[in-house]
Amino acid sequence: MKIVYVLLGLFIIINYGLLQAGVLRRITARVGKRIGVPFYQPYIDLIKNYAIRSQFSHGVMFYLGPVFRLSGGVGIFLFMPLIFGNEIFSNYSMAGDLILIMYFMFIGMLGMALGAGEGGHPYSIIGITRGLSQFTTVEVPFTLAVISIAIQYQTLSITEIVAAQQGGIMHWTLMTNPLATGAAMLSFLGMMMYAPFNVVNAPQENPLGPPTEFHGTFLGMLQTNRVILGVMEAILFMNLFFGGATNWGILFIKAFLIYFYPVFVGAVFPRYRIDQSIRWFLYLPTALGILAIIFI
Amino acid sequence: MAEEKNYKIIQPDNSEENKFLKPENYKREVTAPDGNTFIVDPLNDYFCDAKPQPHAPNTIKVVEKFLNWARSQSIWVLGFGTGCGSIEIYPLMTPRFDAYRFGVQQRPTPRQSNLMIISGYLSVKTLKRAIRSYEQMQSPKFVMALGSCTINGGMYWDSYNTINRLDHYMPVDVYVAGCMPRPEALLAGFMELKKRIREGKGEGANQYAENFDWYKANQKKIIKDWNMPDYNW
Amino acid sequence: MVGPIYIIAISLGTAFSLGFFKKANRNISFGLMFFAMAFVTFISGQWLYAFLSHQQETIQIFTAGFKPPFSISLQMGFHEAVFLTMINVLGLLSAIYLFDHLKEKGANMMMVFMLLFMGLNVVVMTRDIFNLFVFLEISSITLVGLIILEKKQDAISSGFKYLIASGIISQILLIGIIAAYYYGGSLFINDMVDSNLLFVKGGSVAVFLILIAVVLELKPFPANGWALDVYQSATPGIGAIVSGAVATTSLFILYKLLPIGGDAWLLPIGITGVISFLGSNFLGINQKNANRILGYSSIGQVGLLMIIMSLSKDLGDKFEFVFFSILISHYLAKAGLFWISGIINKDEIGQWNIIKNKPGLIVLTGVFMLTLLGLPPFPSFYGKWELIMNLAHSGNFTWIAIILLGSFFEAIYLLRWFGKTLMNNENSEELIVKFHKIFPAVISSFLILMFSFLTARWSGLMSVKYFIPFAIALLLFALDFLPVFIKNIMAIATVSWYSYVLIYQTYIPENDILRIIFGFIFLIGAILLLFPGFTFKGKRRGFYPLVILMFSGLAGLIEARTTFQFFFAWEMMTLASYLLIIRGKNAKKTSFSYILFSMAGAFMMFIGFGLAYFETGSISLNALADVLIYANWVYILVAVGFLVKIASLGVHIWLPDSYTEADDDVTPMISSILVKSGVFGLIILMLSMSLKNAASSNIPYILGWIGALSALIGNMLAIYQEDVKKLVAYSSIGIMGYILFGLSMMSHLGWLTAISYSIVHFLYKALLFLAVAGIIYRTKTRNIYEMGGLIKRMPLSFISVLIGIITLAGMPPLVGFAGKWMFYNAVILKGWYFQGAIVFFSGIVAFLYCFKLIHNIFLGPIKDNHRKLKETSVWWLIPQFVLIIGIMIISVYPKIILEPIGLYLSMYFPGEGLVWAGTTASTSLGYWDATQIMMVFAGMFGVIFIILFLMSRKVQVVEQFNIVFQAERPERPETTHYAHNMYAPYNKALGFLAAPFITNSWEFIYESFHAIGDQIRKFYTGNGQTYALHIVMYVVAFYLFINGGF
Amino acid sequence: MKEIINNIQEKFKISEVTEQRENQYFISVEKKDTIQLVTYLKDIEKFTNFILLTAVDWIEKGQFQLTYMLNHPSKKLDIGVRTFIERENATMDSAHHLWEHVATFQRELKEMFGIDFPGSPRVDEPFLLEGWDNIPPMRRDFDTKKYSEETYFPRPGRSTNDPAEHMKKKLYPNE
Repeated sequence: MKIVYVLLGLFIIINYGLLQAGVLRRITARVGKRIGVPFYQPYIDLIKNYAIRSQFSHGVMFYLGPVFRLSGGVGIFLFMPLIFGNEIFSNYSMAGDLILIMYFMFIGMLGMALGAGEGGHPYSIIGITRGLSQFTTVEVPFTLAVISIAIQYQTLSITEIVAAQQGGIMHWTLMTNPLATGAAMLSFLGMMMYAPFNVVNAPQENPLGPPTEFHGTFLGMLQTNRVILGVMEAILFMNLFFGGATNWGILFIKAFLIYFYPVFVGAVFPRYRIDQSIRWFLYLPTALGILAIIFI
Repeated sequence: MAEEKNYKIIQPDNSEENKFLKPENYKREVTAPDGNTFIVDPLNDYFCDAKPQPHAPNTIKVVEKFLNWARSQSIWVLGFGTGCGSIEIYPLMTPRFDAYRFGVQQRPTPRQSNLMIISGYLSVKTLKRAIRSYEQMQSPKFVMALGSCTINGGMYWDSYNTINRLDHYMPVDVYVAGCMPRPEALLAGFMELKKRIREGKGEGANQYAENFDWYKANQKKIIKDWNMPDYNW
Repeated sequence: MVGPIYIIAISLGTAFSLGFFKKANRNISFGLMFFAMAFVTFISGQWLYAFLSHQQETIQIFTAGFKPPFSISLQMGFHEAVFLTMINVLGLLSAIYLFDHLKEKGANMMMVFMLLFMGLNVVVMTRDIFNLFVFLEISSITLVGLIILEKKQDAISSGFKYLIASGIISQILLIGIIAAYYYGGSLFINDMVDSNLLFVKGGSVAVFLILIAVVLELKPFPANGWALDVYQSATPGIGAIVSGAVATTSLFILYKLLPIGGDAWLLPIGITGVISFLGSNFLGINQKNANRILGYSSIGQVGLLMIIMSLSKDLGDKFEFVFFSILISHYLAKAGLFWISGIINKDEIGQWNIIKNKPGLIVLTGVFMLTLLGLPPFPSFYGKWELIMNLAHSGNFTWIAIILLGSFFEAIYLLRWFGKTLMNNENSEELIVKFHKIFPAVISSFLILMFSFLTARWSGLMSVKYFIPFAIALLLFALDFLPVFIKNIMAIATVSWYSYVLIYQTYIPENDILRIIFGFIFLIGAILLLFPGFTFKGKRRGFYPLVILMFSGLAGLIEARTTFQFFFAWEMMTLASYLLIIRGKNAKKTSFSYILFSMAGAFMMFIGFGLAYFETGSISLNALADVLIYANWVYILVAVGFLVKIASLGVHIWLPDSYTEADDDVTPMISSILVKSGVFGLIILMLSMSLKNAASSNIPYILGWIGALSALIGNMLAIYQEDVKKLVAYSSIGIMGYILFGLSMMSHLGWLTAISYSIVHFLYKALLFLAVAGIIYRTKTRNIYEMGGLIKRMPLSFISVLIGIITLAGMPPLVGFAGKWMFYNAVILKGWYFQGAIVFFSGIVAFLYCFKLIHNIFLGPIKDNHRKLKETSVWWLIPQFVLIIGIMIISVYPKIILEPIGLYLSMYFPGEGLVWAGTTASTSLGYWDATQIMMVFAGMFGVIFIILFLMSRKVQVVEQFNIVFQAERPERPETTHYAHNMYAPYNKALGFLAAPFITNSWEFIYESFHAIGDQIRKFYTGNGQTYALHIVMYVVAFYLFINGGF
Repeated sequence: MKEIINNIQEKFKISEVTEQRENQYFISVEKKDTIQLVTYLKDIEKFTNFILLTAVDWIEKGQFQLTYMLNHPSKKLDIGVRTFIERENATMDSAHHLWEHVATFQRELKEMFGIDFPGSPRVDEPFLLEGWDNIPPMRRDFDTKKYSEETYFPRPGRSTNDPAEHMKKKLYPNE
């Protein structure tokens, strides 16, 4: 029975993510004074990619890479409690806590890296090395923030962290621990890989980065993962810093706003070089993280 | 990298087929770490030489119609400017023309693109590259050809080095006439292409696969230094 | 019983009768001399046997029928017998060694030789000081005669320098004797001792002159340039006599005459010894001439023995043991080295590598050098242990520090020399070894081994079972002619038997979790890692004895209950691993830094143990817990030894190169097993010391920072390595730092993490190194950018590396995640947030090199010359897959290791542990259910894979260069594989963290040693007058010192 | 500029001097003197900027005309050095040692006209035409229209008018 609910949740999340992506693209287009794609464009792209007729494979890992990648994304979904106080949509969060989710992100990265590596395209590898390099320092402020809220709430269980934030906006971590929230939100920019931290894919410079060789169903899987991962990271931040959600409506609104923020930043700022972005996370965000631990 | 050379190049004989072989494609005798030697033939060993196969459309009509609709609404263009017309493609994405509205997006890699735009005249040298890129796209794939040069040679009709008819070398879905066509004409071309796809006529890839030998013969007729596999996977 | 007087009679008689033979028949004259020597040796040996076996009384022999002081009296006691035997055995061996030399020079030389030993014998036996003077003169002159008869120019000049110096010395001695007679009225030594000469008016001057002459006879630093020149220029055979017989005799003179000076003279003698010991060993560092190094070492050693003599009060009844074990081992080893030097006949130690193809000579050289260093199982080890422990017992820590510092200097040059000896040899010069030249050295090494056993038994510290490994090693050494296959089976059988006895029969019944775990890592790991040995061809000479020694050293560590056993096992393991590393092709330089750091660490540990002994008076390991006053010191000193082994930041520079250059199957042994000995040591240390002593509470904090920074720097450095073994080696530094951090948290969870992670690290690091070594076995290159695309050729190795890096990176669902999860909890509960954050950061940095490892080897385009590679040998794969199974089992069900460890730890750290409910582990912070995660992951992965498979069943498999290219296509794999300098942008951003400033500072220290040594060395001008001046100045300085002038 | 021309005339045998503009002259010189003259211009007169090297096919005379265009950057002067070489087995001394990029021009000339420059780097590698196996296409005896028709599948139905003929017909239909 659990599985049915989990699949239902997954279905909702995927659809929500696709719609959100479409809407956000349209908003970005508006910022550039364009009309932009239809809001259902992500659906069509996905369908089109799954409907590609001819495919090839560079080898076993090229084939399995997208599976790993999607497993990483779905895994985060599976271990994340979605709706507070709702047993049905708490998924398998009883199997692990925040740390599990933090480390589950790596599975997807590893899958992408292995798949792209087996593809053998130099651009893919350049993208992967950039992504990994940037990721090392992106995680630093986030780790500090996590430690900070773990000290604050004396727990690493997401459900309990959400529970502690119930009772109005003044109980949110955003209000009770603004420094940690600040650090984490800055590292969120790096996690979502919109500009200024999108040198990993770096269109025009390093054509597309890691997924250069992927196509058809493989690409479709990567896109699906991107949709799930984006929403789930937003939900993670919502749970940790913005009071969680008690029903789907609040979840949609909060997730949208959180997701909107890196998109907004990306629409405004130009791109960092990779060594600049590696270092950037060690300055202001890390300083905030350290302060968050000191002043908790 | 002070790398020891562990291979020895074998000079090819002076036969006709080796005339245009480049040194990097010479066969070489390679010494394995255990001391055995064997021959590596770059052209055969580095590339897959399987021929393309036609892919039948989905047998369920409705599904195929739906998929065709999706394909028509999501056209990913290979950003590879082949001729003078490529300058006309960039304004497409600006607010003034905004091709995104029609689901047209640019993609930097052939693997993920559906549409290849041949933007103007093609010299033999460029044709070779264009064929490579076209073959690296995945089926179903479409070709849009801009300008009179691709139709009948245009102002280069009697040039020693510029092809006259693109459709002898790859299946073309839509021609956009003009020298050069403006972005508006391109948009119209996209509309035409979408219509064709929706009608199920966008089967260029299958056409290419079915008439592979004919296309290859035409290509090889003018590309004399054919130092690549017959089909670039 | 043949009376000792016959020694003189026979020697003299032979010497004179040799004159008749002249040139007639040199063989007969040599035979005569040899038999005379043999008989003399027999006499002394007989007396020694008599003293040892039954209570033979010391006898006095009075010549000319009068009683002393009116006659020359000889004494034959136990000490005399020992010294005489030593001298005469050396004489006998020297005679054999100098066989062709003596024959060439004729009867004259033989006469001089005979007379020299006669003189030395009498000097030992006589109790009359004037007689002593006379025979000392005789032996000096005969020695000079021996040197000068060489008829080499520099030998003659050094002989004359010797003559000048000994002339001055004998003047001083003679004046002293005259004064003594004038004031004391007797030349009989016993009388002189009894008469308290010091308190007689003017007697102190006499005593001073006599004793300073004896001291000068011992060639004290720095008034010893003349002696060094003799060592350098004389034939090594004569060098052996000078160092073995003459110096031993001189020591005995000091021993005999020291009572005259009484207690007041002990300290000055000790200080003289210190200056000699430190000074000459320090200068030895900078030497390149083999014989001169031996000279320095010899003088240093005499200095050490002088120190011991001066400390005889503190050593109490252990004095004899210490004195003789050190003296005899050095006498044998030094003589042996001189003889080998004569065989090799090269001045420069850099040229000693011509013995590369003579394994026998290498073994002999090794035995002698290690004996000099005092490493187990050689006798000087026990001597040194007792020396240090007894000094510690009486609180003489200055002396301990000096002795260990000097020993360290000595270790530096001896080990450098040993390393050079094994250097690769391009020179094809063939070394001819004559039987009579090698024979004395062989005898001497046998004597050393016998003496080792005797000292060990005599010391009473060792039970017989500690000799089993040596016996096995010797057996394997004797069977070295067998092919690798058989020896490998034997080694595996031995280790299996060991692990059966230790783990199954001992620890499991005792339910000693810690020892079970480490026994498992050390021994089961050893069995697994011995498997690849089957792939080696040929004989692998010397490999298996060393492996057995190393693993039994490790087993000894967990077995140890006393600090002595621990230290013994530690040194044995260090030594064996050093010798294993040095077998690698280019490992000479790096193994040198390994052993230096290890020795320094071991000496620190030694002092620490001594300090603990000083306070508690017990050498039991458990007694460490009772150390209270010096707890911090003991803790730091002992911990440094372990930190060196786990290559913490600051002392890590030995590790990467040593791992890299060791043999491919040795590397996993060291990296996954040997380093754990440091972890084990730290656990033992912390369990006994940190828990109970509040005083030590700050040190774990510092250790925690060291661990965190090691983790960071190790991982940072790993990502820039292009050598695949080096990459994994640097990652070891990182992981060890991680474990150190876990331990230093001193909390239940921290320890749980560290101990379980030790197991996990063993599993995956062995896995990675085995996989990598298996790949190197096929590709014959270690450069990571020269590989690529091997997944198609070596899929099984790929699986190994994949599992290895997933575990290393700590991704769920594999067990590496358990470490990360517990770590987060531990850090937050402990409150070490910033250190923890650094460790997490380094954990993520680990991703970079993980990916580099797997990508550069397995992914990307395959290189041309690897297109036909086969999967690596099954012997590399078997242990890999056993390890993978291990990882998988504990990944699915981590409870099987975590729960027992938790139970064990709750004895020491109550509370704060993991709470198990079913398969869910939880702390007060979070929870984690590995089994469920694994199931969910597997289910999800399976479903997604099936979906993908259904959607794209028909895929065209393409070749390596079917990648996207729009214009020019790739041409060669080398240019398309993005591998070399993969993380250049990261280097640009954070490369400053990986700057080699630690390596540079160590190199700076080493260079400054050399520079200082160079400056001091200018003191020895090589000029006879200067040396004479040195002697005079030395005497003056000494006088001033004695009389409070300073 | 006049001065320079005079200097040159003193030192070299100049067959013809054409003043194109006040600051642009063309001088003709014999084949054997050409490279010497170019070197002189570069080193002594400081025409340090090499603009182009081009050829004209005088099929009637059986000659190729080569022009080296040089530029004096500070005085803003241009000078073209012309020389004629035989059309049969055309070879010319290479000037790549003066400017590296001359090699590229020479490579192009080799491909398009078949003029050989022995010693010039990569001169035999294809420049624009990959796998060309006909006579060099810029030679006037190469019929490009015929070649194109034979090779590139001309689309039937295309009609082409010679502009001169066409205009003539249109403007003067009666003639």
